[in-house]
Amino acid sequence: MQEETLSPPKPPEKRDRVVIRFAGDSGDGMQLAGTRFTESSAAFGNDLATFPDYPAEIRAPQGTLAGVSSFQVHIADWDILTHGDEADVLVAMNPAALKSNIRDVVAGGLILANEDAFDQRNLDKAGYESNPLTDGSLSNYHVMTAPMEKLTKLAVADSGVKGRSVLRSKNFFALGLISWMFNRPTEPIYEWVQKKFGEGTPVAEANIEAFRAGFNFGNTTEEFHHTYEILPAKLPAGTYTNITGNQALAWGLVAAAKSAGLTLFLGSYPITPATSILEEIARLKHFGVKTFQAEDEIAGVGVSLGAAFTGHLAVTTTSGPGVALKSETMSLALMTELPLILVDVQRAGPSTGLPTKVEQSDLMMALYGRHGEAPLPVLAPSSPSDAFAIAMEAARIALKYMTPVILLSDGYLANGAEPWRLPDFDDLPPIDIEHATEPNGPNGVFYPYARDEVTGARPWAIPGTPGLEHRVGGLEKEALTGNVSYDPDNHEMMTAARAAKVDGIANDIPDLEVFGADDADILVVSWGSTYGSVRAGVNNANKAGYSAAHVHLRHLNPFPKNLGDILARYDKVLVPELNLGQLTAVLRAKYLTPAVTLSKVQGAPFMANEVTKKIVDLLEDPS
Amino acid sequence: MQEETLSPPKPPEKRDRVVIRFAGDSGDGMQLAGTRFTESSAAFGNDLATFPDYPAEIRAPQGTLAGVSSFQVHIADWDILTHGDEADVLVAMNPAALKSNIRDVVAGGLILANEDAFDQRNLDKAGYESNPLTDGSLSNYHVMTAPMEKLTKLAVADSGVKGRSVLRSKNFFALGLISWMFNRPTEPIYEWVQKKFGEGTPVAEANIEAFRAGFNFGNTTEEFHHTYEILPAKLPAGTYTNITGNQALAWGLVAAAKSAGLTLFLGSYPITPATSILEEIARLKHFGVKTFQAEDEIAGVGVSLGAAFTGHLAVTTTSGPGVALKSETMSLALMTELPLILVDVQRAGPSTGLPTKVEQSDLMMALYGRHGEAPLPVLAPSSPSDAFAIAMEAARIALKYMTPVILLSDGYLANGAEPWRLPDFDDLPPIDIEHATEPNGPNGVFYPYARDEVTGARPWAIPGTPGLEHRVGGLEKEALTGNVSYDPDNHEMMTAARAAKVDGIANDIPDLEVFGADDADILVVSWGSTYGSVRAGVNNANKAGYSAAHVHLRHLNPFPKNLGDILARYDKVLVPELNLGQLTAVLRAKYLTPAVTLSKVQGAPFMANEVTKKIVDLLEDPS
Amino acid sequence: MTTDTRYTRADFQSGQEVKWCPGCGDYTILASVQNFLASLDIDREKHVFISGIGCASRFPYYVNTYGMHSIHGRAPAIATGVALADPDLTVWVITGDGDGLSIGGNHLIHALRRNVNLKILLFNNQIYGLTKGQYSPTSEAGKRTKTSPMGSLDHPFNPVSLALGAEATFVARTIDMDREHTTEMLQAAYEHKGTSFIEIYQNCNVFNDKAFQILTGRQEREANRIYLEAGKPIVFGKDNEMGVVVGIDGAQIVKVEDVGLDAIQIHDPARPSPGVAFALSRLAHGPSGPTPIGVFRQVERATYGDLMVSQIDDAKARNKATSISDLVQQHGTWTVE
Amino acid sequence: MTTDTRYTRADFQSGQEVKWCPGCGDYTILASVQNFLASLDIDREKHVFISGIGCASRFPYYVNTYGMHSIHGRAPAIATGVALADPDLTVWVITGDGDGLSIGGNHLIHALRRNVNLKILLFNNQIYGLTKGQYSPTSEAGKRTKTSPMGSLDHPFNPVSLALGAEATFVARTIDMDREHTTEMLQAAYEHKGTSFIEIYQNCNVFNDKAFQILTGRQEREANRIYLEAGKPIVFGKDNEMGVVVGIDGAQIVKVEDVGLDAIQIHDPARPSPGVAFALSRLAHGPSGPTPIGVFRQVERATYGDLMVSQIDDAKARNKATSISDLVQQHGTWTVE
Ligand SMILES: Cc1ncc(C[n+]2csc(CCOP(=O)(O)OP(=O)(O)O)c2C)c(N)n1
Ligand SMILES: Cc1ncc(C[n+]2csc(CCOP(=O)(O)OP(=O)(O)O)c2C)c(N)n1
Ligand code: SF4
Ligand code: SF4
Ligand SMILES: [Mg+2]
Ligand SMILES: [Mg+2]
Repeated sequence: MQEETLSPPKPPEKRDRVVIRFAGDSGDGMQLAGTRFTESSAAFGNDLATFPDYPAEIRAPQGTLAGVSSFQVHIADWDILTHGDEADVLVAMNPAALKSNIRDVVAGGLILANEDAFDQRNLDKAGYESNPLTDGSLSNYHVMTAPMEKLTKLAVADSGVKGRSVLRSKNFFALGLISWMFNRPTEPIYEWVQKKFGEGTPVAEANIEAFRAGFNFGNTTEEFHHTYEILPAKLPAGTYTNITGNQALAWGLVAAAKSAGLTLFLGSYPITPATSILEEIARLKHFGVKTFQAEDEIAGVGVSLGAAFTGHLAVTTTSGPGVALKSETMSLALMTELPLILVDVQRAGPSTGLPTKVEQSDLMMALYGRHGEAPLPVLAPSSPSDAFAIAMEAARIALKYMTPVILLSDGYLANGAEPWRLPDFDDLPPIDIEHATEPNGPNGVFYPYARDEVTGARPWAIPGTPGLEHRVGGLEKEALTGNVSYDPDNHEMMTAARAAKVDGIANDIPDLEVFGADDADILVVSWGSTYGSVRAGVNNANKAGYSAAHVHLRHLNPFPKNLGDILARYDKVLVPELNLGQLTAVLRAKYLTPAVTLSKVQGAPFMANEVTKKIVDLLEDPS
Repeated sequence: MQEETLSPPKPPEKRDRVVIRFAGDSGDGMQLAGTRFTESSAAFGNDLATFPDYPAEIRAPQGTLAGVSSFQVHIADWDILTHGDEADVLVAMNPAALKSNIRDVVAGGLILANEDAFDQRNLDKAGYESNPLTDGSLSNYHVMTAPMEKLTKLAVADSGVKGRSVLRSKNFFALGLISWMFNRPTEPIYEWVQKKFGEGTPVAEANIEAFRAGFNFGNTTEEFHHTYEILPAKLPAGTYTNITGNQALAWGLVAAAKSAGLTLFLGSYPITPATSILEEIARLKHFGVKTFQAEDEIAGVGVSLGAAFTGHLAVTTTSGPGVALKSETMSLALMTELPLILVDVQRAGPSTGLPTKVEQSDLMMALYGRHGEAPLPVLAPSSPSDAFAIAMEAARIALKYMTPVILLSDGYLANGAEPWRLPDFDDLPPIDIEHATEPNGPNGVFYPYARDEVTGARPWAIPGTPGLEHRVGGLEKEALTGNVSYDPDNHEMMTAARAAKVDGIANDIPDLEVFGADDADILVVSWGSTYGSVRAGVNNANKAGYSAAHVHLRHLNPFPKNLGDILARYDKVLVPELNLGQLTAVLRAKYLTPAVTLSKVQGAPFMANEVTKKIVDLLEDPS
Repeated sequence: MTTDTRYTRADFQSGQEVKWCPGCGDYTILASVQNFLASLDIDREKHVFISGIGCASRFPYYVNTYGMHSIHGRAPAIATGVALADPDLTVWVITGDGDGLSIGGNHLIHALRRNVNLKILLFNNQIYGLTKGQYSPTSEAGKRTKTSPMGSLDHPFNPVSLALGAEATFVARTIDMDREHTTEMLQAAYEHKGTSFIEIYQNCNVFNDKAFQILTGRQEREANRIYLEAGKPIVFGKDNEMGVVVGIDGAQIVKVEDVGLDAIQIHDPARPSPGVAFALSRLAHGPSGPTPIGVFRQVERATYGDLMVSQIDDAKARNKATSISDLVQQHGTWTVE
Repeated sequence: MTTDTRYTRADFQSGQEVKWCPGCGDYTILASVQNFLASLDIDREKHVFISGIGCASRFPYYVNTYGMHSIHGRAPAIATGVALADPDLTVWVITGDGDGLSIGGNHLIHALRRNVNLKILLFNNQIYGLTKGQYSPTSEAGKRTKTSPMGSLDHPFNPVSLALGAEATFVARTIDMDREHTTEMLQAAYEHKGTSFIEIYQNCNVFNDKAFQILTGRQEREANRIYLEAGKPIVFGKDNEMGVVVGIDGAQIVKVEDVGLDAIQIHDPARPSPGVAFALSRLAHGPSGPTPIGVFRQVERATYGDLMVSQIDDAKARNKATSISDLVQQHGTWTVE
């Protein structure tokens, strides 16, 4: 373990940012290599953002385009917003990885290829007619190669790992090489490997040796004379951790339950890309949380509704197809006015669609995908770490207003990571809840549908409370008593009351802050995970001399109170969305604003320059 | 059977229209009495419209307000539009029926009460402190009473019906009395009774005797000296039948299958108010139709999708909660681009809501209640008989464009009846469909996702066809081949193609015709079953000297091509809806029209005068 | 059971008007349940009734405890959430043959295998009552209803067999009209730890009247009710002249005198193997002849709720780091000055 | 079976690349099925494969027939529609333990009771493969997965017991690796009229490797595979030294020499009562010891499709008035001049 002696021969070139993409076969461990690189960059103090991208198959056939898995990480010494539009460095473990990723590499970028994999069989599988490493077709790039498999085999020879398993460590070779190139600290890697695979086990040894071999290969090989330095970012002072959206969301839910003094109950059914929230919370049993893997999504939300009725902070997590299935039960939760959080980690639809790819196309379903007049609050986090705060906000609203809440995350945010400056966990805003314990009507009568004058919430009397026995259900409820009522006026009144309760939340959420000038030529409105790219796109436009403002929505229903005024200030309104224009339609309907959509439906996040380009187009358009 | 001798003593008073409401306990047979009265009025040649209204319980406790069931029928000698805002005559079989219906009786209207039921017990149950028949509280009305129970008992004494069953016939007593009063033909009643209960059976005899007793009571009793005549309506020449929306819909589906030369397949799960479509089609097995009562709504749409894949005209019928459950499968139907009709007979929501009451609040769910970008054509009939035509239109669109279609009926239309001038059934528009039988690609390859240039439809190659073996599914499909494709550009292209296919249907539906002037001061836009009330409301406004135009939508997605132009012509746009403004939002989003909503969410249809009033308010409003 | 109890039936009657058809078997069951609850020495507020949709499912509105009239078929799932949220509650599920076996079949079988602490009462009237008379998954094949005018094509479930195949630990059957027996079954279900499943034959006098005539008719019932009583030979008939023998090919009805009383099966619901219970369930596929009534099976298996509690206790004992800061620390942090 | 057939396996291979993990048991099953299809004298276009979602459910993409890769759990319902729409098709359902028993459990049991003409192949790998390794309704209790880090609390289903409780007419079990036996089961399922249900033990070498080791391991398999063969005594082991006896309390494993060969149960899947089949299903609750493989039950009952066809034929014979005008006439009309 003397890797600190392996210092590079020349002083490293300073860069303020770099985007690296690891790409290989699904079985090549690219997600792992990317995540490790990210973690050591985080530990080093860079700002960063990541974008894991992998196929829907567990392991698609080796060597094929369909089987390529990639992980992009953007590291910088400043506060960045996106995972990077284009990669500066592409690690290509085989021809398919090269082929399917080359279009995202910046001109002049570095391609680091595993030359051992560029044999005829793999070239055929990827559909290359000749070897791109040698046929001159990559002349726009800076290509470097390493015999990663051969060197990995040699490196791990003494580890005790045998046979075909030997090659499993080649991702660590690549990681070692890249770590050398970017002057990453190696200690976190070693520590992690020992912890993960067991100190001194053959697998741990093999991985460490492969890593070391990659690192040394860079150090000693002529070709790799050049290293780079990306200094720690000048981030605001504080303690940071590197976090994905699903993790932050899970922790936010746990934190919300703590703040409210309630037990967290998660009823869920596995579905990509939401499953890891359930997995994360399932390992936190020592927090007293209860998780229940149900037989399907309907049962998942059903058990949660039962737990909500019984006084827990109830949550159900899923993705689009699961939201569809939960619709009927959400409608019951709405009618019974019980707090319940539905997390939708959106993926590309319709139907099974592209299950591992991102899209923002469930907004309309979240807003309107229930029968009858069934309004619910809808929230969306704007970045991985914001998922923590938004989870707490969802809980706050659900509990304070006695209403189900829909939280719209997405696959990009769920799997993407960024450094998160930790809030003071001892000082999180408390969530005040009170279970009813006393009758609230005359003569000791309990009115389960009496409403709080301010919030419109009904009391939460939980089973086991003496004297407050009552029945709830899906038939229309009489005001106050909650008895079944077929009275026409009562139905109209209750329909209005449910709508008013949700609308009233607008008084309880912060006004929007506009980034940019009040008299800018265009307002860009975004929501959800596109925040970073859109802000970066707006920045670019402003740097290029245009005048654009930006506002980002975390509350989708109700909207913050000042949104209408903001929209009215601008002649042009652009709404970039990873769908065909869903938020746009809602804004137009509500505010009669002539907003237009920048739509992208490619199962991939926006690039900042796509946003910039659209801004420029609109501003150059004489119309 | 010499009832023709029972002619009224005085010449009847002529009226052009009358609205009669039969109201009693759920067990009192009011739906039957109303239906029979309707049928004999239809046979007599009146125009008519009906509104059955009944509680969600099978039989709520006798004598209570919750247990009241009513049936309103509007008969006229002219072409009427609605079931009538207010009743001219209320038949009240007990105090609860009086109490819950009195508010809908026109001032000065006739109340015909079954005095035997106004005993202390029933008055208590209905919450009357004193007997309204005698305490003067009904002085605004013309009250007549009859001891219906006593007289029924006497009348049926020899029928063979015994014990408590005797009183079952009292609805026929009431029917007889009303039939006398309005000079209805009696023969159809007798015929129906004999057919229904068996010629000469005790029950048949009892009902006929009770009817006769009622008729005679009117004839002979001093109090009932007055009769009315409503002449046959001057309806367009033709053959008519009296039909409810569910029946017309069922027949329309059968007719569509015939026109297309396909087998009709209906997979469904019972739910009010949709069940009777399944029941109607189930009895048409001699047409070769297949009906399948599934284990739930998901299976209902699932079997239908299987049948669609296999070349049938596939339909699934349900109401709001069932639509929610079918959402995920509809999304699969959309992705596989198979023709499938989902009929939603809307009822008041959310959740179980008011399951027997009408509402138009599933429009948003029909348009947007699916994950991902999942546009579908949506249609709505405008009256009971229009359900026949709209069912055929749904089939035409589904089959021509290879797409699922949502047909939004509602509980009012489903159970309400009107005379239907029969089209020439031998001359219904043919629906041309062609199952693929030959490869459509080069070298004998079959492309299941090749698109028709005009319609955008893909070919329909059904299992069993040699040489066209192919697989469909919920993952994104590659254009042409239909293979699974994770290609970003393909996904964007296919998303656009699916949307364009639905949008393109606008070129294949008739332009809207506006009723009223191009320069009217206000345009009223309606959809679905509110057609009659809204048109009547507009008529009233115009008669009162205002200038209002009306346009009614049967196609909700896509909208007819000229809708935008029409909207642009008017400064004020009013959208009456039995919801909180769902169509309004869609119109505003799409056309940026400043449309406003007239909302009613009382589980009841509009009254014409509600529409009129709102028109007047808006036109008088100086803003 | 009726000891010196604190409650009377009236304590379990909610103010809401009962809205079933006059003569419906649901009234009888309601009375049996209310009386049974009153007989228990357990606080009223500790009972929770969760139902789906159907005539039967209106039940919770009429019982003055906590309750939820939920949506069609989902009661077992919702009730599972209640039971896991608070193990101190006694959670009852009220469902019908349509609600529990048609749309809700999956939740039912999963609750049974998991052995969640629920008492499931399935009111089987072999018809969809609330939607006015369509055949259900327990309707006899060939049944004519409005959706099956030429007769139903569906081979019905045998709810007891289905429950046994789904790993149920407690399975019983009773009849609405037999209030004494209903009460016994309620008591047994109440005492059982885990999911108790009782099929209750219930007469729908409006849409399926006399479906259980053979078991409730004055003339017929004696000859057709086979009471299963633990520890006793399974005999029935006016003079207990008939009996049940169980062989490998199932149970069979015999004349006791033909085989001798010793050959008659002694009922034991606690047999570890569900084989005999299954055999007994096959004696009648719906009430068309002699039909066993009683507890078919009652065995112990850890309940889901207990396992959940002990897993959480274990976790807490092993790991005391339960602040969010702990979580983040374990995840790894760095500091920017 | 391989007679002078018109097809080879290649005829049933679609162009699409097979995308399972290397070493997955699904490959073996795919090969068995393709070879079996090729052995049949039935037109390729007459086969339809309907699947849900899961690794197993990718199957239809790889078979060059008609097919639909549908949504999670719904394949039995969709396949029912196909089978009823065209009785001439041979309709296969491909599902997994999650797809078929978790989310899709209800459709499965209803298809079984209805006896729709479907061949259901349930690939049971006791895990959710596609979503990367969570426990399934057939996972053993205590299984540690990412969603059950301290062990699953769920008592698993026994798919064969469940199917028998759900009125199945054909129930079998086989193992991916035993291609010959798989083929036999496919043949039997193919010949059965009604719903055939085959549980196929399938190794997921990535998330649940060696779950079936006891039945597939070179060392273990001989001692643990109990082949059920109609008409033969149920014996197993290296020298058939072990056998199964069936009593009223279920089946039991014995040494043949202890009881004598005559006492050993002769297998007969066609017994009218499902009792013995049920008893055999209880011999092993998951592959943790000697486990029966083969056809547990195979009895005749009218299929739903045949009943539907004959009802329609009847109706047509009885009522020839099949124009819309006839319908309206019967309903009653009047004329306005
Ligand atoms: C999702 C949904 N589907 C269908 C219905 C209509 N529905 C209400 S109750 C019922 C069946 C009731 O049958 P059962 O469970 O046997 O109860 P019963 O009325 O006979 O007591 C149906 C189909 C509904 N309310 N919700
Ligand atoms: C409605 C819905 N819920 C959840 C999922 C996610 N999902 C896909 S496959 C699967 C389970 C697969 O398990 P199994 O059926 O055993 O198939 P295997 O992958 O093991 O072959 C799940 C939960 C989904 N695609 N759709
Ligand atoms: S319909 Fe049948 S089950 Fe429902 S309340 Fe009436 S009698 Fe009872
Ligand atoms: S995850 Fe398991 S079941 Fe799925 S393809 Fe891989 S090995 Fe097969
Ligand atoms: Mg029932
Ligand atoms: Mg599996």
